[in-house]
Amino acid sequence: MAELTLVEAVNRALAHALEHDPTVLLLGEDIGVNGGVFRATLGLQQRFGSARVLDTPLAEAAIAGVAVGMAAMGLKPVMEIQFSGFIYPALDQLINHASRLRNRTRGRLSCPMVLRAPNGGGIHAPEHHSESPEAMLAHTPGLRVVIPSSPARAYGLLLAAIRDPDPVVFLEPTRLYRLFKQEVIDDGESLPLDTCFVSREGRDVTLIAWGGMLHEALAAAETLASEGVDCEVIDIATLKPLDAETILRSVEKTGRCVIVQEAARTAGFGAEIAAVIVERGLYFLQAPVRRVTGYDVVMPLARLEGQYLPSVARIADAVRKTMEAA
Amino acid sequence: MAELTLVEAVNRALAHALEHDPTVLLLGEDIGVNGGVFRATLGLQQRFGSARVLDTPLAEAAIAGVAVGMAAMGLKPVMEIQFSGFIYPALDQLINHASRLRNRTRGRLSCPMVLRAPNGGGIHAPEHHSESPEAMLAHTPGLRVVIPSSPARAYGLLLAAIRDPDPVVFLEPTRLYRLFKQEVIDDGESLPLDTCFVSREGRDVTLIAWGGMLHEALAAAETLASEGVDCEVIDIATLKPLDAETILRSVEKTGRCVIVQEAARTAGFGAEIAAVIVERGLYFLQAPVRRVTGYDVVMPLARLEGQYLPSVARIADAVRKTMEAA
Amino acid sequence: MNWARARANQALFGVCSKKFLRADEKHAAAPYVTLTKLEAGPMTIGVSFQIDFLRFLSASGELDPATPREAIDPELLLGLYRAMTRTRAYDGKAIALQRTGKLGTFASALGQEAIGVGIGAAMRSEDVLAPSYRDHGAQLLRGMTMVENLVYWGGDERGSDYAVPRSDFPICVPVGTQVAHAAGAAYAFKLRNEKRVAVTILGDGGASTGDFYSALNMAAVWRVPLVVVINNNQWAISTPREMESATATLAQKAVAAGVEGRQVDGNDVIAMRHVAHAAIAKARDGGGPTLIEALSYRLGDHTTADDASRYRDVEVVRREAEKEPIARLRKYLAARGLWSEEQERRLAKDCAEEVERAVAAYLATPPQAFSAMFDHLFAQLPESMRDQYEEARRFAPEDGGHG
Amino acid sequence: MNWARARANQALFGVCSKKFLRADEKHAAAPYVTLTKLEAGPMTIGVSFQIDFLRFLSASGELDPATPREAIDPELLLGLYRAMTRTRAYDGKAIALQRTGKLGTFASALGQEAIGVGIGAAMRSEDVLAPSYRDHGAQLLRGMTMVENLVYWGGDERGSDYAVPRSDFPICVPVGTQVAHAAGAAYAFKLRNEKRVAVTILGDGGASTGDFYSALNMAAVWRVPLVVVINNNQWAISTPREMESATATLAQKAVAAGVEGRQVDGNDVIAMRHVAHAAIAKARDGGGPTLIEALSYRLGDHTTADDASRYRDVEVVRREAEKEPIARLRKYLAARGLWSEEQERRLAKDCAEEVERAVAAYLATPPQAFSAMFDHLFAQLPESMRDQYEEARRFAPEDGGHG
Ligand SMILES: Cc1ncc(C[n+]2csc(CCOP(=O)(O)OP(=O)(O)O)c2C)c(N)n1
Ligand SMILES: Cc1ncc(C[n+]2csc(CCOP(=O)(O)OP(=O)(O)O)c2C)c(N)n1
Ligand SMILES: [Mg+2]
Ligand SMILES: [Mg+2]
Repeated sequence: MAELTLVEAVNRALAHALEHDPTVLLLGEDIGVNGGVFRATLGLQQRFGSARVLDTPLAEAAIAGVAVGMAAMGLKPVMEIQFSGFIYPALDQLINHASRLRNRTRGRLSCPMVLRAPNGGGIHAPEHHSESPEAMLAHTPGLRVVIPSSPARAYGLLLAAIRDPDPVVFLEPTRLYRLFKQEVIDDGESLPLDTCFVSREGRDVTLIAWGGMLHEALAAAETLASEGVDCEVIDIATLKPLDAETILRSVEKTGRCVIVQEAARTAGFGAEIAAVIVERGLYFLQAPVRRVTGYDVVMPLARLEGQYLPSVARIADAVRKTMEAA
Repeated sequence: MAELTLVEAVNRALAHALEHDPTVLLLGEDIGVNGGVFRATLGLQQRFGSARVLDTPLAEAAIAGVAVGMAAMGLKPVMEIQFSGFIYPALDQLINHASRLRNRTRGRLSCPMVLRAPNGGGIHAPEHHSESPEAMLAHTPGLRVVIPSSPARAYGLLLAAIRDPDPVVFLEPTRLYRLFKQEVIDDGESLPLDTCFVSREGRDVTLIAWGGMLHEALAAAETLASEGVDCEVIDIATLKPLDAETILRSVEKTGRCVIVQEAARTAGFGAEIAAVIVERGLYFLQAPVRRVTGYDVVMPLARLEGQYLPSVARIADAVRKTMEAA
Repeated sequence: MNWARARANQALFGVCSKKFLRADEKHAAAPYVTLTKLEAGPMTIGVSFQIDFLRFLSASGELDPATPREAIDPELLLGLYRAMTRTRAYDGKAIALQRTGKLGTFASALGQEAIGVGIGAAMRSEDVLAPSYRDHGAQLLRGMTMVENLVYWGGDERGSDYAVPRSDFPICVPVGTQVAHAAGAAYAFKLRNEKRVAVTILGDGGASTGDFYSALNMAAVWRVPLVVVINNNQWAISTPREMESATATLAQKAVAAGVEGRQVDGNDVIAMRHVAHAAIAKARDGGGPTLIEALSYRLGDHTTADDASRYRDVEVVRREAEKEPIARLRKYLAARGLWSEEQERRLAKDCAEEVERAVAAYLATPPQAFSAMFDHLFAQLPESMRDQYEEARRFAPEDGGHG
Repeated sequence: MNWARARANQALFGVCSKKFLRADEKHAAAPYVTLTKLEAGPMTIGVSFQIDFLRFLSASGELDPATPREAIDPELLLGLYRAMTRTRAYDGKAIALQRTGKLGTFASALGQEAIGVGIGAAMRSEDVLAPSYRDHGAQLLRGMTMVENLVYWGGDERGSDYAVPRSDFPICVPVGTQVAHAAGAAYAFKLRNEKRVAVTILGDGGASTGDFYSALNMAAVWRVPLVVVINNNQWAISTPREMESATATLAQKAVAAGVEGRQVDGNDVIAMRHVAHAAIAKARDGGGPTLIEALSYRLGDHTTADDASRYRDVEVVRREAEKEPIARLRKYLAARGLWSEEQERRLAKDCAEEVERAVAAYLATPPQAFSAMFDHLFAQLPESMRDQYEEARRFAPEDGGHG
């Protein structure tokens, strides 16, 4: 048992997978000697060799494409995209191939790969380093999309992602990489890939978030508790396939819901959650479902980043409005 | 005045733009002598020359990238992506550059380009030719996303898209290219890029669709009319920026809403519409908002395509359920 | 600095990957990259390259006397001839089926049979092919059946569930993306120490894509057993070869990745098989990737959805048709006394019968049920998709799902 | 077939674009592509290529006697020297600011000053630069101010609103994507018959991207006035040059696009400017694109977020530092009597003062208001975004928006 940061937990999960499954290999830019720019792969090339922890040339489209080829031939490639803004060149291979190979061949070939990438802002990174493209990926049939919110969840969900026989996108909230430590048991136990986690129980309102925003939601819940508002906080964790039951159960109890999402508002994943609620939980609702999101603007450079990101103040405000309704 | 198909209307709009604005140019694969695989650019190279109607090598990422460079230097490139499944390699340039250039440079440079592409299925096309990626594009800040549903709207909206000083994605429903003809006045009049159109007025339920699905929705409305259900049908037309007012006004009147979307369900654009309704129109609702969508599966090859696509039967069924509710 | 660097660069993977990647690097100083230091002076030649061109059999069926013996073994040549004829018979029928509404869009390989057949004949069954949509010549030789190919173009996913080349990739429609798949497969073979080679085919248009280049570049750095063949049929739909690339050859694109690039007459199946075989043998032997440009001509339309008369001169096509691969080999075989009119008649009949049997089987293939779109989406369908599955079932047509 | 084809292919745009694109094609038979027919026999050489390497000034400051006179004009050289020194002074200060928490991540150009300065000096003001994040050497020479660059790295979009090179592209972070922008700009110049040239700079890592290749390939087909410079500083973060590409040079990637490729000592500002100038003049004159590989070495960390000691030997870095461009030119200037210790002291002082003034102005720059994220999103903010704007206003900090 050890106190680990999220990035250390990722490192442990990768090491566990490499050690126990000879078909697992890692590939990406600077993941070898350098251990990745965030050090998620620190020490793994030394330990498992440069054939299984593979530095690649700078070409995300090719990284994704060779991962598809490797996976089709029975390997389990775990590819790293260095920063979230560089996922885009990999999308074609992900959408047109990785997500479809099993279906196209009626199961003759399959694509058990994992795409790992940092996700989101909050660390004053340069341009194109703070994107949150999860909704695009969740919209793609054939992909699973997972975003952990803590070291323990990162460990268990990443192991599950690697073991999953189909392609999984695993987005690691950059701002959580070193934000806090948590006990993580490095025993190879995975967490389920089809479950939302109730991070805090409450009666009055359901707060829904994932990744970095979970902590803003929890902080807002603390603030609101002191005002007598009892928030239930749900960590989506696996966006696709979505565990709607846990969400609906909570909304049935509270009758109110606020969704927090770092990505730009329009057609973000929060919209999907709201749509599921109005489809299947309309009669539970005592108030409109609000979304607290990034604005529909280009993610600002560092100086204005703080005003773009959903804050505790914005979340608390939305919850208060939700409590006032009806 | 002439009776035109949708693809002919696109052709007229392009010709009008080329004729009246010397900065407009077209580029794409096979758009010259061949007039484009769907003939949207038929005759335009002969008329405006190969410098302004430009055949490109086969490289969507580069086409989008050079369009950004052209636009930054004061041209208005209208690029064609041959089939919707090949938009993905262009996404990086679209998301990381086209949509941001004005913002990044505080308006010093801008990117008045249009990306035209066929959209959606229904014509028994080969693999990767029937995609509906509009939600991904609508999620991208800085882009406008437009999908016409008729020859006249294609003409007016495309002219507006070309005249818009910022990047616009213009997705043309493949199945409508030659489905029917309509009077189109080739007078250079554009249509507004921020308005939904009420295609049919009704009292009982609001049916929302765009592009190819509008016609399924209208057909369902006919069927339902004979059962005594009076549908209002809204053509979204411009997905981003979304004209929520028209939608909310209709839902206020009808109290019920069914959204039809060809793309896979999860995190599709229908979710955004549902989310807007539950945020701002909850109290109008007398029934859950249903979505009739493509399933969350890989778009099947031609033989099963018909079972994937939302059909009149599926839409009518959803409307009936919506009418039964509460 | 320059030549020193150039030579240093040949010690690939020197930095991090010594153990894994240097064992089999015996081809390190490949002859196609010649480093020459010229005399003193500010301007020196850093490196020079050559692209060779190979043809054994001329368009009129004359064999170059320098042709290696093993390339013209009678049994080999008869096999190549039969395979090309079979491909063409199938191809013609598929077009006819499309014209009568019994098949979807189809991409003919007319005139380019030597490329697919040459490659297919050079591969071993354990090798892996990542084809484009125009490579049934190679695929049929590898064991994909005509029925499977028809089922695919007929709009049914089962057509990519090949019973025989179980590890081959399915037809790839997004142009150029298959090169990376082959590179990844080749990496898997190298990692597992399997003596297998990945072969991929793309078009002259495909050679303009970034995907082609970046994947080949990566494969070259990793020195994986990969052979990339460009079917240069001179057209990418309506875009002529010279509007795809300003280069004198497409083979020279190999120079950008630092691998061997060869140009071959793709209408000469003897040379085609020979070059493919040499490249595959080199790859198997640890010599890394090769890029082959096979020069041919697309005698038909791009696909059945295309009308090439809109953009090219029929006269040129007629002239190019005179160089087509089958008649060329037949002339040579006949001259060598290896082929008679009687044999030709019999082969034509055999092929026609095989094709007819395949068509009958294709047309008799029962449709997939609605559930087919869910069954292979994931190893196991997530519980959350149950309602969608049920909705699809509810709206499936009575006949079990044929849409 | 091969040489005939090769020659035919040089008639670019022959098919569809005759009028527009052939007027200025006087460089059509560029000397760097030599077509040689070798003797008869099945294997013939289709094409051969050479990549030359240029250096005038050795690492120890000795000038090659064959150096052209105009390349060593005293005023030119003093200008280059001052520009390099100014760049380095700025660079060092930016790193210091980052270390003390006053600047965000910064990408130093230490040791590579000759590349940016050589390019910047070779361009005209009406030309357009599409830089990467490491090209302030060129940008400062083109009129971007130090304050602007600091404001950018300080996390403020106004830093890309250059007052002077109004048409230059902003710094490009997604590696390799800027090549297409420059190609598109070059197309615009050609279309409008403007005598302007687009120049872009990328790294050795960038040369592995598909974007680099596909854009260069397209530009070559269109023969637009484009110059692409690879700053080969031997590292892409921690990835050494030889793990990016198996090629002997990066210049040879030009062969894949059919354009001229040249290798130059990027630490020799005389050669660097000369080669850049020649390529730009050729482009301006209708000769189409050139690819230049400038050999240098990244003496600093990748960025201030990097620690290069993790992955490379300081001893190698020390040796490479001996070849750096500024000391080299100083030695030569001093030997020629063009530069004194007194001049050096004065220059150092001037640069330090300029940098200090810039830093003061940067630190005094008031923050943007919350509205900055909406103001330039579109020419006009859509009405539908009004609530988001109001929400942002409501939560903006009291001080007007500095987050
Ligand atoms: C990435 C991508 N863009 C566009 C297309 C549409 N398309 C199909 S085939 C083709 C031309 C391909 O030409 P080439 O590579 O020469 O192969 P050929 O068809 O001649 O065998 C195009 C543009 C596609 N399939 N994939
Ligand atoms: C497409 C893309 N992938 C990854 C990155 C992250 N990244 C920033 S710089 C860099 C290395 C670039 O190396 P090189 O092209 O040699 O340029 P240099 O930094 O050495 O000037 C990487 C991987 C990026 N910016 N863009
Ligand atoms: Mg072709
Ligand atoms: Mg570098």
